Amino acid sequence: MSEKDMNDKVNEMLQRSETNVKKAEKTFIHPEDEEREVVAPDGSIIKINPIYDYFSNEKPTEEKPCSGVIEKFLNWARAESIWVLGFGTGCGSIEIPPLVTPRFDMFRFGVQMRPTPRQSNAFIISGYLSVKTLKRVIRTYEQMPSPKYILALGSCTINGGMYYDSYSTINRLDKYIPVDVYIAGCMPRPEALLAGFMKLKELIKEGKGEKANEYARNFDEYKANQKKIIKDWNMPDYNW
Amino acid sequence: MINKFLGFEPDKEKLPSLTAKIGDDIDLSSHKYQKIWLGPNHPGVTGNMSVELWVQGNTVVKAKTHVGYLHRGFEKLIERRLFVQGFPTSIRMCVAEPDTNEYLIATCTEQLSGYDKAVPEMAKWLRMLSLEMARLQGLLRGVPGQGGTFALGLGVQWGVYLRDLILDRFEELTGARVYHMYIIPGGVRGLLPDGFKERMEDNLRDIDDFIIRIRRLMFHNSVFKKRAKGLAIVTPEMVDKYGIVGTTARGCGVKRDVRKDDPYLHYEQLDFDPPTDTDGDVYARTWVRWQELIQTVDLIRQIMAKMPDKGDIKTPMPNVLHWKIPKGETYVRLESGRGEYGMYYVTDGSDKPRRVNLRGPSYTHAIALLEDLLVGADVADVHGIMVSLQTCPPEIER
Amino acid sequence: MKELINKLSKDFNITDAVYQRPSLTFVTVPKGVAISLVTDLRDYEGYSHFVMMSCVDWIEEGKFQLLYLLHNPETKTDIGVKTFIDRENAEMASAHHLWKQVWTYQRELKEAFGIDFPGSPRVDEDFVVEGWVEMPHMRRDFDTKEYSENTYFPRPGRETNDPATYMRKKLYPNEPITAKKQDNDK
Amino acid sequence: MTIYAKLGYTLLGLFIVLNWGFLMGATFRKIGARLAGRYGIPFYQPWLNLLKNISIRTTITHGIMYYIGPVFRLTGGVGLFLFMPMVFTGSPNGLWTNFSFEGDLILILYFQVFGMLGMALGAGQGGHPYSAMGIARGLAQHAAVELPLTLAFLSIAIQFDTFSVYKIVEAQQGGFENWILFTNPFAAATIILAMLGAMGHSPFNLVKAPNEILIGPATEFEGTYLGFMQSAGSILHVMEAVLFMNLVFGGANSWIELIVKTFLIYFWSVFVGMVFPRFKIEQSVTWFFKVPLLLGFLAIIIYSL
Amino acid sequence: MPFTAWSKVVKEPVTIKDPLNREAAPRYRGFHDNDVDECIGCGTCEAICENEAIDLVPVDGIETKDGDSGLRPKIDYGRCCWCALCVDICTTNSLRLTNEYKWIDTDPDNFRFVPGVDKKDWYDKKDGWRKPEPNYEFYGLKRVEMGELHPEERDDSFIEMIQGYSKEQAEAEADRCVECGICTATCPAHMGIPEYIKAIRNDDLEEGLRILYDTNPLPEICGRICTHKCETVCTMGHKGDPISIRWLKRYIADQNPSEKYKKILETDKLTKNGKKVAIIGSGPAGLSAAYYLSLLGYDIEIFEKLAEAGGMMRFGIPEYRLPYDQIDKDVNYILSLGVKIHYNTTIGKDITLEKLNEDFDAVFAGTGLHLGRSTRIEGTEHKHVYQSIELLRKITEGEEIHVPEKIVVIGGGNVAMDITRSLARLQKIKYGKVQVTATSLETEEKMPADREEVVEAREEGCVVNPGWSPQRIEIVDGKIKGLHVVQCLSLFDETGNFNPQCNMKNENFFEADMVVESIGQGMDLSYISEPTKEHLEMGPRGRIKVNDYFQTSVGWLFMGGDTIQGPDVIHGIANGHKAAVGIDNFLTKK
Repeated sequence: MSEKDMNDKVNEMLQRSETNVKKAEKTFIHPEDEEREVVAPDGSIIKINPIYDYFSNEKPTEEKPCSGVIEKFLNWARAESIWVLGFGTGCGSIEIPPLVTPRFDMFRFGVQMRPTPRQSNAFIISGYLSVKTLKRVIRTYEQMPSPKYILALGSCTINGGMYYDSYSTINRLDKYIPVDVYIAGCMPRPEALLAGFMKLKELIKEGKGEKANEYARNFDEYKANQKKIIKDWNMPDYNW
Repeated sequence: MINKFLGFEPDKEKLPSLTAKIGDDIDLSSHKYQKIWLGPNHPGVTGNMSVELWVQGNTVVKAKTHVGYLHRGFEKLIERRLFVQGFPTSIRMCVAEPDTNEYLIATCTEQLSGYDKAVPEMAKWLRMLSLEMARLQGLLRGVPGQGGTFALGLGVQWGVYLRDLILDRFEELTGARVYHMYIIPGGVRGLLPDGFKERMEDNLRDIDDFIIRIRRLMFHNSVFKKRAKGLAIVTPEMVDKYGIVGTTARGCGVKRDVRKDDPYLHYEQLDFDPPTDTDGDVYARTWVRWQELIQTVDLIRQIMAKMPDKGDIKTPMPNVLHWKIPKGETYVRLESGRGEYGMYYVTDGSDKPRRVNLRGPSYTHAIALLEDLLVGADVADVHGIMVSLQTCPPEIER
Repeated sequence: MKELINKLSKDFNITDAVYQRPSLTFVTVPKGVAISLVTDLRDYEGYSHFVMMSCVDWIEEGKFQLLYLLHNPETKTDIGVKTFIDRENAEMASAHHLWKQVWTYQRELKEAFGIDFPGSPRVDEDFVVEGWVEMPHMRRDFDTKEYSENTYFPRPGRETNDPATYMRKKLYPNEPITAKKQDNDK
Repeated sequence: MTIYAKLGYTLLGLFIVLNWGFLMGATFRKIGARLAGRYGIPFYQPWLNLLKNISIRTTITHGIMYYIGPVFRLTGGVGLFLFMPMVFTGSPNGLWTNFSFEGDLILILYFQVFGMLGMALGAGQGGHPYSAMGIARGLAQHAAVELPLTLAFLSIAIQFDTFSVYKIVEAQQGGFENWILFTNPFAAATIILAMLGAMGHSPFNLVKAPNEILIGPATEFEGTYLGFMQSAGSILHVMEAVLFMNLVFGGANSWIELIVKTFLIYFWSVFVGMVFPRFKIEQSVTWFFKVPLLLGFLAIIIYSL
Repeated sequence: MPFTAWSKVVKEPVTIKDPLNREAAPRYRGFHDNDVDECIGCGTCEAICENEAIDLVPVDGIETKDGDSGLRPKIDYGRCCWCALCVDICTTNSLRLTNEYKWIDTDPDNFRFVPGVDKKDWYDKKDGWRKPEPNYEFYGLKRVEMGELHPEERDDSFIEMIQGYSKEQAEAEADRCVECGICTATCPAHMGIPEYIKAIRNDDLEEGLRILYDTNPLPEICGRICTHKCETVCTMGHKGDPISIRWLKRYIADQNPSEKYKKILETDKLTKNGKKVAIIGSGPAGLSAAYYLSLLGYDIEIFEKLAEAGGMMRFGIPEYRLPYDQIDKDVNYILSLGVKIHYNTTIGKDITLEKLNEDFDAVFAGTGLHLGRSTRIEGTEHKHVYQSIELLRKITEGEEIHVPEKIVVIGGGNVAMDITRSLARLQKIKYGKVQVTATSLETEEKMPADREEVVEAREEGCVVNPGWSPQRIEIVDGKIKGLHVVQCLSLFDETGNFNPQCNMKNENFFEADMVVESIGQGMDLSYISEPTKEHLEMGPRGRIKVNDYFQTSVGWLFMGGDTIQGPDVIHGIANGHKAAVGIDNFLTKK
């Protein structure tokens, strides 16, 4: 890629980043995250904007499902092999250990835990999300490969729950990321969580588990909501 | 010896010492160090928190604990809630052992309003039962969990299953699995259901069996010993310096147990002696906790034998909707599975508290102590050290 | 306990002592004396276990109340050293040199109440909140509910009725009623 | 037999090995689950996982080596398979001897490292520090395992005067008393101990180490690549077991025998792995440098005398 | 050896086979259910919910009526934390939690429902959390006992028997209130009951007095003899005793000294608007109208037939229930606002209604029911057959009355009890013993008199023997011998008309020297002169038709009180207040 092309691309990317994001950056930006010019190993000067990358302002691509029977078959496989990200975002995660241990044993239903977002399809938002965690959750969600599913536990994700008046926790999860299945309870019992997985399987088999594409379609709206409350977009390296 | 020969044993003298000033900057651009993050999305952190590590090879040279991922502002929220509304909020301050929070907030309100003498006898025994059951379920997760940190997942599987049985008993007694919301100002919310003691005794027998099995699995295990012995040593001199409490202090021979030091409820009527060990390393702490597991089972048996069959569960109190407590302040503590757990409570004469401040053991263990203990440790041991200090992030940030 | 307080009050300007429980006493001292009293208690009276540090916002009086709670493992007693500092430009001498965990408390208080502790390590770092631009969140004048409603989109579509008002609307819309109630209805 | 028929049988064998790998993996997870007191995954779960992984739509890239990593790993597994005689039929050109040839033991030793090296490249380009840490541990441990293992191999080679796996198997025919397990107990002991490291179960599963370094080298891999890696892993597990079967336990005379023997050999590492925690890397390496290395030297010394 | 763990491998798994249909514990706090018929929509659940999860919403098919707001709790499962405080505090025990716990949905807006109304499949579950028993309450169920004189202390004098609450007692009683406000609708005057109870709790009695005077200018009187319809609907009454709202009102009035009233109520200076209103009768309706009109700046003149103000309150209620100095306290305060009162002035005799119309801008008639009704049975013409109302007035006026040794009182209302107990006191003074029998048509349960009145009458030695229909008074030699009665079976026929059915075979005879009839009062409208009467539209049962503001068809004439709504102080007060608003509207529009 020539220098000119590179510069054009960078400029194009910068134009796409929105103005209010920049405003937020002004107050909370680490020196190493500042937009700046660096000398590439080949001697050319390129502009970099780390915040832009962390921020994932890049609109995700909408990935079309395959057609007909093939998609149905793949959906069946997806439904029977759900890999859940092991990220306990809130207190509901205390009910995950019973699920992976003898009492409830969700492995027999094809549900397993994975430690990294790259390999997970399902994300259990286990209750309230503080803004600090939300930032990580969004990044994690964007790291997860499509198709991906979100299970939201408890009152907190629906309308704020106990923490409806807290300055630190969000009230409605669906404003920030699309949610497939809500499970009522504070916190939901493991049995309810299993029932939620069953519902998720049903949805996937019916071809309704396409919330990742919805996120891509309404990306601007979701991002605008996220930016409203997350002021500090500095993201430490390798932190999900 | 062979380690030294092969160069695997880090030369501690070259690393920042424990006494180094906090905040010593490490020059990452020197390419001698790497910065890695453990968490918040990491199976190796307890709960939703993260540790920022500066490593040299496999060795941690600096660590910073980052909390706040679970911050909900409980103390602020309770300031907005009536005295009776405090307990559902407070119980969520630590999910690992929730009953302790209920007890603290109930006792604080009772002490300041003068109802602490009026709590019925039956309610006191039931409170003790629920507190000990909470300790038991915490230990059933925690003791094998220490093995789990070193990838011995089997004990965790057994332990969590048995914990689930205790949660079933909790469900029968209190109406909920995890957030029991059982201890309220003035008493408790229900008598023992029929046949509770028999079912509990069945579970305790299972747990007795488990205790023996876990001893064989963990404490007779050469690899576990190799991993845990000599790891993250807490010396008795450090106890007061860092504010170390509970099993962590008992693991190095300093006997600190609120149940003995400042007896509350009817603990002076029970026959027990908090276990101690002298080494102060991860193994000693786990060993103390394992002994405490035996002791807790025994305590539950003692409580069930000594408690009355029936009685009042709640003292009559003013209408909760407009209950006001005169101006005052108090500090109430109890011994949780993790150590001294206390609450500072200030009232100003209105129907809501002025200030609630929780003092969780993790507050000191997981920040000041952990950051210092991690220096010089192996990356692989970070999780083990965190669990051995019984880190519970929600009680740090609340 | 009483003897100890009497003894201490000879040397320190103890303005108030409250005996909450036989084993728990709160003493109030002026701002300048607090750290030296805490040091004295730690070094000479055996109050070697630092339990906690806390702050109460007495907004009506324009004061922050700082509390250092110490425990004596030998006598099993607690003593809380209280001191009042001004709410405006609140600042207190740091005690991080006394115990290892104190700086954590001071860091939290700096974030939650805006009290500065000059010299305390990492006191300016974020503790629990990230990207916070409002006033310190634990201050009494910060209205968390209002903030939450304005920031976090509560789910719309809820409405409630006060039984008394609703019954009036239904049963006796035109009757004269208490002025106070009328105010509430508005 | 024409080369095409040979190729056909080899591919069929690979298919069997892959499926047996999946089934064996699932079975051992079920056994592990049973030990914990639960039912565990269904037997068909690995196939579903593979399908699921293939059905993932997103593809990310960290550069060309990132793609090649899983391919290398698969190549390592397949390479191991290609030069490994599977079922002893009495003829070096038998149906299931694949492309075994004189000196294939050396090639097999190389292929064992090959997958690991490929992963190192892929994980390295993945850019995740935990990937890098995982693969660094993996290589260090592998080196520690290879040393006693190579000594044991050498001892066996000296014993039978050949580097051909087929010949080693042939030499063990005619009853279990001819197995190297009994004819060369020191080499066998070395292999049995070193095998624990090669199989990658606890206490030597430092490469993946879920609660230390996420999932190690595979941290950044997803979708089809992950499917590749897991398939390759299954093949590798079976092939390692087949290798040790051929070298120590007398090879197999039929597929049934192969399946039973690989199952039992694999079970050994599970038997240890389920009840032991994980070593740290320096502990692991020192462990291999103590007993297995000593035994390996003994085996060499005894047979070279 | 860790390998011993492998012995587990042969054991059967402990996994729950079908976790999806697992029943929770009997005490589990699952999803809500509400018995909508029991529920009264008091909103206490909403008040206790720390998460603001509960809304009160109107529900189809449930009418708003006395004692039921017609609202039902709607729960937001985006807020609920399943603490079950709403269940524990529920005043009717209608709310409960079932042990169902599974609710999966894809739409977050669905998690709101009205338990018991919206169809959910867990209502048939019988298990779940209910309020723990016993002795587990979030408020006092028992009323704070009111101190009263013992029967032997009180039965020979007319000193007040109810002693009133002390500060502690009043605060304890006020503390029981849950501030639902359902009583406000039932109170005819719609007093701010929760608000003044709150003032008692806050120990702000001046605020309490202000709230009282917003809707009721006779708190001392009402605090003693109000029929407290509010207490019949009090939410606390569903599980325990209703709040003694009446005594609390009295407590506020008692604790505020009369000389401070003007300052507290800020009525030191009232600006006059120059208009004049005449008020006939100084009963509750008249006084109430006078008070509120004078607050609005009108010049008020009251015309009272008798020598003292208070009407029925003074002359119809015995002193032991309502001491005269307390009446004076309320009345004097009203008079102190500049209200003129003309005693011993009878309209129609001393001054005509037309004259009032000429002199004043409007007239409010709050005349009471001063005529006794008679049973018209045989023998009622006898001179020792009295009307209770007449006797009570005479007792108040201090006139000597005939008190023989044996007396029968016919009637089961409060007035009958008043006269019974007054006569008993007189008997006690005169003879040292009591021999009064009260009988009524209604059976014991249906007696219109307040329960405590009957109980206290019996404590004082009276015989209350209800369920008898009087037949005739036996008179021998011009002297009353007694009253013949038969058993009364029912009072009303199916259509609801008054039509007593008797069992003639079951007879009884009450010996007596004197019979007092106390079966109701009639109104005396003789003061309305012909020219006005012609224009007056009449309603059913011979009552005068008035509009919402108690304005008669004549326009300038407003009527209220007992003549319009039956005998009740609080109704009179409410009428007076409303009429005052009506008069103000009428005059400002003119």
